[in-house]
Amino acid sequence: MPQSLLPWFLVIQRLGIALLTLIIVSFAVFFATELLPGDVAEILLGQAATPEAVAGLRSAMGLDEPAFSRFIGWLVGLAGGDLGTSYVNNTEVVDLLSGRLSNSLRLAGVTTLVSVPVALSLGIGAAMWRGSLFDRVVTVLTISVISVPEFMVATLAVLIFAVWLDWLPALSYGVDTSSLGAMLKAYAMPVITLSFVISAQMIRMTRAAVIETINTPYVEMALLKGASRKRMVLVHALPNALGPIANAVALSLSYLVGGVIIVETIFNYPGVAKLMVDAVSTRDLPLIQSCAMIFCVSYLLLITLADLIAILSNPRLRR
Amino acid sequence: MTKTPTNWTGRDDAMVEHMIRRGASRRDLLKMLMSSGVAAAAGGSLLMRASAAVAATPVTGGTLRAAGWSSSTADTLDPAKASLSTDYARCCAFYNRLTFLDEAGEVNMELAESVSSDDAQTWEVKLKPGVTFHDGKALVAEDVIYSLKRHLDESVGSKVNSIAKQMTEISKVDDLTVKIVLDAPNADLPTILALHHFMIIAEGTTDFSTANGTGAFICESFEPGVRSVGVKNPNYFKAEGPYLDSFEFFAIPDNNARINALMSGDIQYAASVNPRSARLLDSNDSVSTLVSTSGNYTNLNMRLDMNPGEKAGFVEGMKYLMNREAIQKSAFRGLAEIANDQPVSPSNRYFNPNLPAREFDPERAKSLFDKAGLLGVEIPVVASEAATASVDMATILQQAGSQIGMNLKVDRVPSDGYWSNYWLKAPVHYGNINPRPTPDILFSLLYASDAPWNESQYKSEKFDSMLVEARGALDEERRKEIYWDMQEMISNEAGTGIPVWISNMDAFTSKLGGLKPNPLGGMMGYAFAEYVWLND
Amino acid sequence: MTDPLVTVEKLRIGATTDSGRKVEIIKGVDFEIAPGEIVSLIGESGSGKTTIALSLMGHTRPGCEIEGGTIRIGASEMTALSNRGRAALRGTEVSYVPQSAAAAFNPSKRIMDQVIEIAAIHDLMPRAEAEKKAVELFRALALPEADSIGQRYPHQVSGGQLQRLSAAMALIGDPKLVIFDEPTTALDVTTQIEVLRAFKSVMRAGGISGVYVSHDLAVVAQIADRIIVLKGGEIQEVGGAEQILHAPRNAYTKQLLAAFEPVPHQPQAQPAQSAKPKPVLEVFDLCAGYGTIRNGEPTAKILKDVSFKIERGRNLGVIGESGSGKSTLARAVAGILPAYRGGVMVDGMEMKPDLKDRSKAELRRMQMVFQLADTALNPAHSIGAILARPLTFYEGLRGKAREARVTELLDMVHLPTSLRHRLPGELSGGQKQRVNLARALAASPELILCDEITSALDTVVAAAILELLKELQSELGLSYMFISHDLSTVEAICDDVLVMYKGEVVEALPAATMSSKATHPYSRLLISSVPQLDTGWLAGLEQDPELVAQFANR
Amino acid sequence: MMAEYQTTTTATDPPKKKGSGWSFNWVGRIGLAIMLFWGLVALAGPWLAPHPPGEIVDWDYFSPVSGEFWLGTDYLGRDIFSRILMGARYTVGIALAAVTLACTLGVILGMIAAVAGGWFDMILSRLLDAFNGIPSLLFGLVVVAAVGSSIPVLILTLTAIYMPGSYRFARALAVNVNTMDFVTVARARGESTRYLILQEIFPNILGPVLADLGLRFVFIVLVLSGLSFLGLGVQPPNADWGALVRENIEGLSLGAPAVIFPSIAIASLTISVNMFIDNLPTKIRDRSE
Repeated sequence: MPQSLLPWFLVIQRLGIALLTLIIVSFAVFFATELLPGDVAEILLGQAATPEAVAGLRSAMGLDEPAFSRFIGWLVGLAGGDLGTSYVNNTEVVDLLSGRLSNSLRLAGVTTLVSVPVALSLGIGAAMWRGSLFDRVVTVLTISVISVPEFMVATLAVLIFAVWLDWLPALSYGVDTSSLGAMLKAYAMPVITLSFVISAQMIRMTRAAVIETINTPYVEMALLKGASRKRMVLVHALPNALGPIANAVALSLSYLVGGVIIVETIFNYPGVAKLMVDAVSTRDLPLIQSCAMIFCVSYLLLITLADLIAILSNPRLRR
Repeated sequence: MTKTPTNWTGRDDAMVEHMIRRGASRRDLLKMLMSSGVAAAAGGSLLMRASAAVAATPVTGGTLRAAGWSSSTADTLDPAKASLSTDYARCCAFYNRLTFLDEAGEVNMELAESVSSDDAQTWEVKLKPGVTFHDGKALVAEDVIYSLKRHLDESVGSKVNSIAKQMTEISKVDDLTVKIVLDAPNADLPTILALHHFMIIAEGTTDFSTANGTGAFICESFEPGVRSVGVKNPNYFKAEGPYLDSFEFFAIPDNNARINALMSGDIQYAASVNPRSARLLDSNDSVSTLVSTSGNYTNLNMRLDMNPGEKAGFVEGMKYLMNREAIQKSAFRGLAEIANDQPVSPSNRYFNPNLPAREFDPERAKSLFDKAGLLGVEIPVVASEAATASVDMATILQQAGSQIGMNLKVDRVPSDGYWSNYWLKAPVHYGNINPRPTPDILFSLLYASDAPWNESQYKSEKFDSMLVEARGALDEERRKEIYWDMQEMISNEAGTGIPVWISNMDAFTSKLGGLKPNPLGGMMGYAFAEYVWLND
Repeated sequence: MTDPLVTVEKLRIGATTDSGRKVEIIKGVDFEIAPGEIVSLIGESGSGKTTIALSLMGHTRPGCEIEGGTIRIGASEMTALSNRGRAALRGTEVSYVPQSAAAAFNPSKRIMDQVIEIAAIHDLMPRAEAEKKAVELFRALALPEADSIGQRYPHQVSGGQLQRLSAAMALIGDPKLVIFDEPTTALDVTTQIEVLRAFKSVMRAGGISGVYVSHDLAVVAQIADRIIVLKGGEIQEVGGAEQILHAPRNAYTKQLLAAFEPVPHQPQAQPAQSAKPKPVLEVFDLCAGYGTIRNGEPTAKILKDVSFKIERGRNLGVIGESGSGKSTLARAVAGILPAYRGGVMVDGMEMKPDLKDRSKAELRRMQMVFQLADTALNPAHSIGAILARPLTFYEGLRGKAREARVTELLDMVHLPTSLRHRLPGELSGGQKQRVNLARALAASPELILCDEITSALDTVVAAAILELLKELQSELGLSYMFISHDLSTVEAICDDVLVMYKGEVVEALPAATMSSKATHPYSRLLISSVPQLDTGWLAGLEQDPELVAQFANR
Repeated sequence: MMAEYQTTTTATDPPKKKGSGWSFNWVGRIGLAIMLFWGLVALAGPWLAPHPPGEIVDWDYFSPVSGEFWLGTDYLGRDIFSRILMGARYTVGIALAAVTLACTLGVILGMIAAVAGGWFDMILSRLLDAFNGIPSLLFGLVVVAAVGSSIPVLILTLTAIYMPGSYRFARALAVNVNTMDFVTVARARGESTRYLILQEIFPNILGPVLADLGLRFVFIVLVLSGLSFLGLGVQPPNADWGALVRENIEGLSLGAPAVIFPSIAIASLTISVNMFIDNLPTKIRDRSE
C-alpha cells in the first residue's frame, strides 16, 4: 500500500469498527428493551392496562407491526439520518433530543472546562512533588471525594449554597443565564458536583502517567541540563504523558453525557440522561435507541479523540 | 413507572358511565366526586396552615414557578390524553372546562352560561358570549362539539372515551348553544363535564405542540418532560384573575431537591412533599403547607387462590400483624389516618363507622399462623417504590413477623413495570389505589367476583348479589345498610389489608395567597394558577 | 602546574535500599582533574563510576545521597551548594553526555530545541545565536546536514548521530567539564570510531576537561589522558593511560587487562565415527520478516535466503551490526518468528516453521538464551522455580528428583545452591546470565542459541561466562550458535563465523583466521573497527572512506 | 543507564534478609486495620447489633446521637448503629465479591486477549466496548426482569458492569508484559497459553491491577445502593451503606446523624482499602514497576 494512503486506510478502518460497535450496541439495546416487561401502550396505561385498552392504544400508536421489523425500519431510517418518531408523544425524536442534547453538552462543556484543568494540575502537582505532603493530601482527597455518594454531594451543595447561604440558585435550568456571571452562577453547583465525581480518576491517572515519564532518562537529562523541577515536568515529562492522560480524561468525560442522571434529577436539568430514563420507562424504542446511539457515539468520539491526541503528541506515531 | 394518578381512567370510567345510565342523581354524583378529594367540611381531614389563604386582598403581578413530582416525555397538552398531575396543572392554566367544582364541591359554570335539561337525557349547553381563544378566535358551539366529539374517536386515545360514549348526539343549536343527547337520562352531566379531560379546545386542533385555549394563561413554551411557561391572558373572560403575570410549571422528582428549591426561593410551590420533611418546613417561617386526606391507600394484597393466602387464618393473621399505628406514625409521620381493611374512606357518606380498625395483636396473629402451619415458612412479600411507602410498610410488617417467628421476606422490585409485572400477580404484594368517588365503583372495580382488579381474588356470591342490590336500591337507608355490610365483609373476608389512608401535603411560600382546598386533589384540583397571587 | 579544575576529596555516597537499609556505595574517593585533561573512570558495574561522575554535577540518583567529602569545580564547591545553585552550574560549568542518547532525548521534542535548551534555561544567549552555535557544533562533530538536522525528531536520526548530537547538547553552554557516561557502549563498532573521533577533536579544540566513564579499556585508551580504576566504590589505581595499559600495578587492573586478551578457541575433537553424523543444525534458504502477510510474504522482509550448517560439537558465530538480522535469524531458527520460506533441520529432522507446531521433544533439543538477563527472567519467580519449570515441562520431574537436578544445574553454572530462593532482582547481571544458561541446560539441549549473551556484561564477567560455556561444551557435548556484535567474543568461542549484513550472509569463514582471511569488504571494515588496547590506535587508523560510506550505520 | 544503576545498588548490597520486602509502612497498616475491623463487623454484625435492623425503636425520626441510640435513628425511627453493623455485611461482602469477580474475569480475559491477539482480541474488545454502550440502568432493569433479584444476581450484575473496564486495563498491561523476553522464553519452551498467562504474565501485572481494583471497589460500593433501588439486591429490612445514605438523605437538612454516619462508614472503608493497596508491600507492588 502506498505510504500516503495508509492514514486514510486507518481512518476508514476506525470508522468501520465504530460503525460495527454502534450496530452491535443498537441490537443489544433492542433485545434488552424487548426483554423488559410491557410495551409503550401497557406502560402508558399503567394500572388501567386492560387488554382492550392496550389493543386500542397500540393500534392508535401504530404499534401493530412486529417490534423487530419496526426496529429494522428505524435502523434503515437512521442510515438516512432520520432518528424516527417517538411513540409516546408522536414528536420527531430529533426535536425531543436536540434541546436536551445541547443542554447536556453545555453542562458537559462547562464541567470539562472546570474539572480538566483542575484535575490535571492537581495530578501533575502531585507527581511533581511525589511523596510530599501535597501529594499525600491530594491522594487522600481524591479517594475521599469519590467515596461520597454523588447525590449526597449534590444535596449538600444545594443545602449550603442555595438554602443556607443563598449564593447560588438551587435549580440550573430556566434561571437567568443572560450574563456570564449569571450563567456561571446557574452552572456552579452541578459543575462542582460533577467535577467531584469525575476528577478523582483523572487526578490518579495523570499522577501515575507523569510519574512514569519522570523516571525516564530524558527527564533526568533535563535535570542535568540545569532545568528546574517545573521545567522538567512541564516541558519534558508532560508532553510524553499526554497519551495516557488523554485516555483517562476521555473515559471520565464520557460519563458526562450519559451518566449524569443524579445531577440532572437534583438540579432539575433537562439533559439526555433523564430523557433516556424516561424513554426506558415508557419503552419508547426510537427514543431509547437514539439516546443509546448518542451515548455510544460520544464515547467512541472521546476515545478516538484521545487516541488522536496520543498520536499527535508522539512524533514517532505522527507520520 | 409512575402510574396514572387520575381518578377517571380505564375501567372505572365504565363504572361511572354505568351508574350514570342507571340515573343516579346529580347530587349523588357530586358527593362521589367530593369524596375523592377534600371536602372542606369533612371533619378533621383537612388541615390548612396557609395564613394568607383566607380573606385576603389579591395582589396582581409576579411570576409563580411551581414544581410537581413527575414529568416525562409523555407530557402532553392534549387534555384528552392528560394522565399525570403535571398535565392537569398545565391544562388547567391554558384551557377551561364548561363547568368546574369549587372548594365546597359545588358545580360552577365556567365556559358554559348554563347546562340545563328537562329530562336529564337531552341537555342544552349555553356558552358565555365574548369568550375568545388565545389566537383571537371567538368561542362558538363548533369548538365545544369538536372538543367533546374527540373523545369518541378511538384513535385520539382519550382517557375518558368510555364516559363520553354516553353522549349519542352532540349538535349545534346556534352559535352559542350546543345540544347533547345521552343514551339514557343522567342528571350528573354538569359534574362529568368538570372532569379535566373535558377541556375545550378550538375546533380542528390536531397539533398539541402548543396550546390554543381560552384559559387564564397563554402558552409561551412547552417542552415535554422539561417545563411549560404561560403568560397572563389579558383577554381572560373571567372578571377576576389571573393575578399572576406568568406561570411556570415543571417537575422536580427528587423530594429533597423540590423542598430545597422552595426554601431557596427558586420555586414558590412544591407539590406533594414527603411527610418526613414536615419538621424542616415547620421550622421555616417563609414556607407554608397544605395537608389533605383523601381516599388514597397502599394495601397489602394476599391472593386467596394461591399459597399462602388460601390457607385459613393467614389473611386474618396478617391483618392483625399490621402495626397500623407504626405505619401511621413512622412511615407517614402522622400524615395518614388509620383504616380498617376496606376501601371506603371516612370522608365518604357510606363509610361504616361501626367497623373498628384492627388492633396490632401479634400474639393472635401467631396463633392464627400456627394453626395454618405457616410459622417459620418463608413467605415473600413483594413491595416497590411504585406503591407509595410499600417498602416501609413491608419492613414494619416483616419486623413484626420476626418477633413471632413468622418468616416474611421483603422482596423489593423495581418501580419500572411493577403494575404489569407484580401487581395482581404475586401471591403477597402491595398495591396502591387512588380515590374513587363511590363504593359502587370501588367494589365493582376491586372486590366483585368478576372485578378486573380483584387484588386478592375475593369471590363471594353473596357479595356480588349485594352489590347488584345496592345499585338498584333507591332507598338511601337500605343502600347505606348494604354498603356497611359489604364493608364489613371485605374487612373480614377479603385478602386485602388496608392499614391507613394517605394524606397529601403541598408546600409553598407563605407569600402565596388565594389557595383553597379542592375535592379534585392537591394544587386546588390542579387549577390553582389562575386563583392564587403573590403577596409582597 | 596549574590549579586543578576539579578536586574531589573523601567523597562518600550512601544509598538506601528498598528495605530501608543504608549502604555506602562510594567509600572515600579522592582525585583531581586538571584543566583540559580527560580522565577516565573505569570499572565494572557496581564499581561506582557512574555514581561518582554524576556526583560531579551535584546529582545523585533517587535513593542515593552524598554523605561526606567535598567536590570542588573551579571556584564553586558543589557539595555546599543549594539545589538551585547546583542547577545553575549544570550545563554551564559541568555538562553531561549520557550512555544512551536514544533514551536521553525527549522523543516528543525537536532535536534543536533540546540541544539549545541549556542556553534557554540559563539564559545564555538569544535563540538565534544559540541555534547558530549549535549548527557550528554539529559541523565540528561531523554531523551530516548540519543545517537541518536540528529540525528532526530524535527517532529520525541514527544512534551514532544522536550520540554526537548529545555531545553538542553538552557543549552548547561552553562548560569547563564534560562528563561522558559510556557514550559509545550502545553503538556499533563502525559507528563508535567516528563518534570517538568527533568527541576527541572537539574536546581538544576547546581545551575542555572531561570525565570519561567506561568499562571498555580499549575505548578509554583512545581518549583518556589519565585512567582511574575503580572497584566497589574505591579507587584501585590511578595512572597515565600508557602506564595503566602497559604497566599496571594493581592486581585488579591486571585482571581487567587479562580479560581483554582473547583466549584462542580449541575446537572439540571430532568423534572419529565412521558414519559422518548429521549436522546438529542445518538451515537452508531461510526467509523471515515482520508485518502483515500478503501472498505468503510479510511486508517487512528481514532475512533473505540464509543457509548454513552447524556440525555436532562445533560452534557457529554470527556477527553483524544492529539491523543485520542476526537476532532475527536466531528467532526464526527457534520458531519464535516463523520463517515464511526455507527450512530448519535439527539433527536431520525438518522442523516446522512455527514453534507452536513443533513437538516438545523437538523444542527441547534447541534452547535459546537471550541478551538481556534482566528481562529474560520473570521477576516474580524464584530462581529455583525458574529452573524447575523446564524440568517439569520436558521431563516431568517432581519433588526430590527435581530439587536435586536444580542444585546440579546451579552447580554446573557455578552458582551457590542458596540462590534457589532468591528472586532475579536480587542477583547481579552475571549471576542472572548464569541462571539463564542453567535454564537452557535444564532442557538437556543439543544446541543453544546464544543471542548476544555477553554484550550487556562487564568484560571480566563476560570472560567468565565464555569460560563457562566452553566448560559446559566439553562436559555435555553441546553446540552453540553464538550471535554477537563483538568480534573478540566470537573469536574466543566459535569455530566458524557468519558475517551478516542487512539480512544476508556476506561471508562465512573459520573463526581462527577471520582477521587475516576475510575478503568481503564489509567483513574487513568490521574487523578493522574493533578498538585495540593501544593509545595510538584511533589516531593511526585509516579506513577507506568509500567503504565506510557504503556500510557503516552512521 | 537505569539498568546500570540498579545493578550498582544490588551488586554492592549484601543479600537482603528474607521477607524484608514484605514489610509495609504505617499507612498501609492503618488501612489494613480498618479493613479488618469492618471485616470483623461484617462477620459478627448480627451479634453486635443492639436491635434488629428493621425494628422501629423510636416514634421519632432522625433523632440525634443519644446513650440509647448511639448513632441516632433513621427516617423510620430505626437504630442507625444496628443498621450500619448489619449493612457492613452487605457492603463489604458484595463489593468485595463483585470487585474480585470483575477484576478476576476482566484480568483473565484481558490477558488471554493480549496473548492470543488477532481476531479473538479484536472481537472481544469490540463486544465489551459495545457492552459498555448499554446504559447500566437498562441493563439492571433487564436483569431484574429476566432473572429476578438475589444477592448472587446483584454480584453478577455489578461484575458485568465493571468487568469491561478491568479488561481494558489488564489487557493494556498484559500486552506490555507479553513482549518481555521471559515470556518469549516460556513460549519457545512450548508452554501453553494457560501457563503463560497464569505463571508468566499475571504475577507481573498484579501491582497495577490491585491499584485499579481499589478504585473500582469505591465505585462498586456506591453503585450498589443505586442498584438496590432498582430492586436489585439487598432487600429490606437490611440495607447496604449507600442505601442508608440514600434513604436518609432528607435528614441532611436537619443534620441528622442517620445520613452522616453511613457516609463516614463508606468513606472509612473505601479510603482504608485504597490506603492499604497504595502501600502494599513493595514485593507485590514493585514487580511490575
